[in-house]
Amino acid sequence: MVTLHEQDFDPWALIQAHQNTLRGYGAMASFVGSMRDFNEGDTVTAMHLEHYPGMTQAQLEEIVQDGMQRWSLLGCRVAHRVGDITPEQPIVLTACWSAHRKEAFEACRYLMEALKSRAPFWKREQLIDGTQRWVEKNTPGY
Amino acid sequence: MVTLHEQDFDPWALIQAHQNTLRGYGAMASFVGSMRDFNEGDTVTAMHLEHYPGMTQAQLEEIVQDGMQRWSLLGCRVAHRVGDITPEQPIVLTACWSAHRKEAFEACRYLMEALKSRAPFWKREQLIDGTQRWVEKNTPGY
Amino acid sequence: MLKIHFFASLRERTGHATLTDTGPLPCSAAVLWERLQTQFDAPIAQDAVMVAVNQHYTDWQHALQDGDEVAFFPPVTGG
Amino acid sequence: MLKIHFFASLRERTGHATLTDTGPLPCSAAVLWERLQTQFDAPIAQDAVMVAVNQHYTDWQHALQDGDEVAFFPPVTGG
Repeated sequence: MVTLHEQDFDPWALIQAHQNTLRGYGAMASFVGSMRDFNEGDTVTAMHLEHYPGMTQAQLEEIVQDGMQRWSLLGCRVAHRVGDITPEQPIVLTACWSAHRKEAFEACRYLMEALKSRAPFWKREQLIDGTQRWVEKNTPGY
Repeated sequence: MVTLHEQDFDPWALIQAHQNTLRGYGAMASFVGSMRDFNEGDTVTAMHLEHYPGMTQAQLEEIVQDGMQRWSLLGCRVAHRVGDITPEQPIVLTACWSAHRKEAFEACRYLMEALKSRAPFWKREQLIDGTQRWVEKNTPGY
Repeated sequence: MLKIHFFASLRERTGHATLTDTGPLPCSAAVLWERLQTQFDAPIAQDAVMVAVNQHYTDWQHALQDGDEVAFFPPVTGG
Repeated sequence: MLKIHFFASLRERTGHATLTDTGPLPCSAAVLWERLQTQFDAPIAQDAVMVAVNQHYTDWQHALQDGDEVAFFPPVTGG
């Protein structure tokens, strides 16, 4: 399941709600990326997350399908913020359920890396001096 | 932070409470292991988790310290059930916070593998036919 | 006719969120990109520009057809 | 004097949760294990038995001292 959120979301509520629809899981791995108030040496006061409506949801669902094909999973939950974000708010959630832990760990990390490289989101940072800038690069994931 | 629980615990509440004590994180990876009602071909109706009081807490804290030394982390949260457990209840939680995602992912998985091999817990399963048996082996984690 | 979208820094650099192209078809995405340069505020190289057609990633050699939705954007930075 | 703990399946196989040993010290954990066999319901090999002294993992060569807390248990299966 994939959702986009215009407003702040509670990752634990989304995880629990999705888990309530599943049976037979013994392992759940999750990742939550949150907005930091600091990047590349500068204080960041806010962020805007632009995306490509239409393509975004389809790309995220394709990434989830890739994960479900590659590992034996009982469920996946992906959520992503769009719009205006403030520090400490969650930006992204990926969660995977499986019978045993190896699959959940590997698939959860795969979803994040695939999302980072393929999902059409762009971050624009608002700095403390009032200027704005587009984030140009991702932190390496492996 | 490490806690042992005689009763059912809410992993999301523990994660959120610990996160409220932290600053500067951009990444949180977590794992929750839950009791399955099925193991090695048999239906399992309940489980008892025995441990070595005194050694358990110290071992878990040592594992967390190992993780904190090996990766640049802002926090770790480990929780483990002891006593009588029913299917779908959480058994173990490991969660790690860091600035960037690589460290959180790797440390969270490390904590689980270290706990699986070093923390003095033993599972005894109650089968549907009324018999009991000790779990003899762990599922491989890598 | 092609419907063209620009996102993020490319929207700002081209000066357009969307454009309509009525040039000869089929043509490659690369040819379209050259054709659009006259409408940009300043020339923009293909380097580090991603191309999607009908909301799927593709490459500069992709042959565009009438009615396609073409999007150009910088490397993604979500998550 | 040594205070000895057995856990999980070893508690059941030895027939003891705890024992006290007053044999000669220092001795290795392996020697202690042999000395304890007479108190077990049936002989138990060292294979797949873990040893902890004063709540830290150690090996069968560990020299036990008066007052040590010695624990024997099967491979752990938590998590």
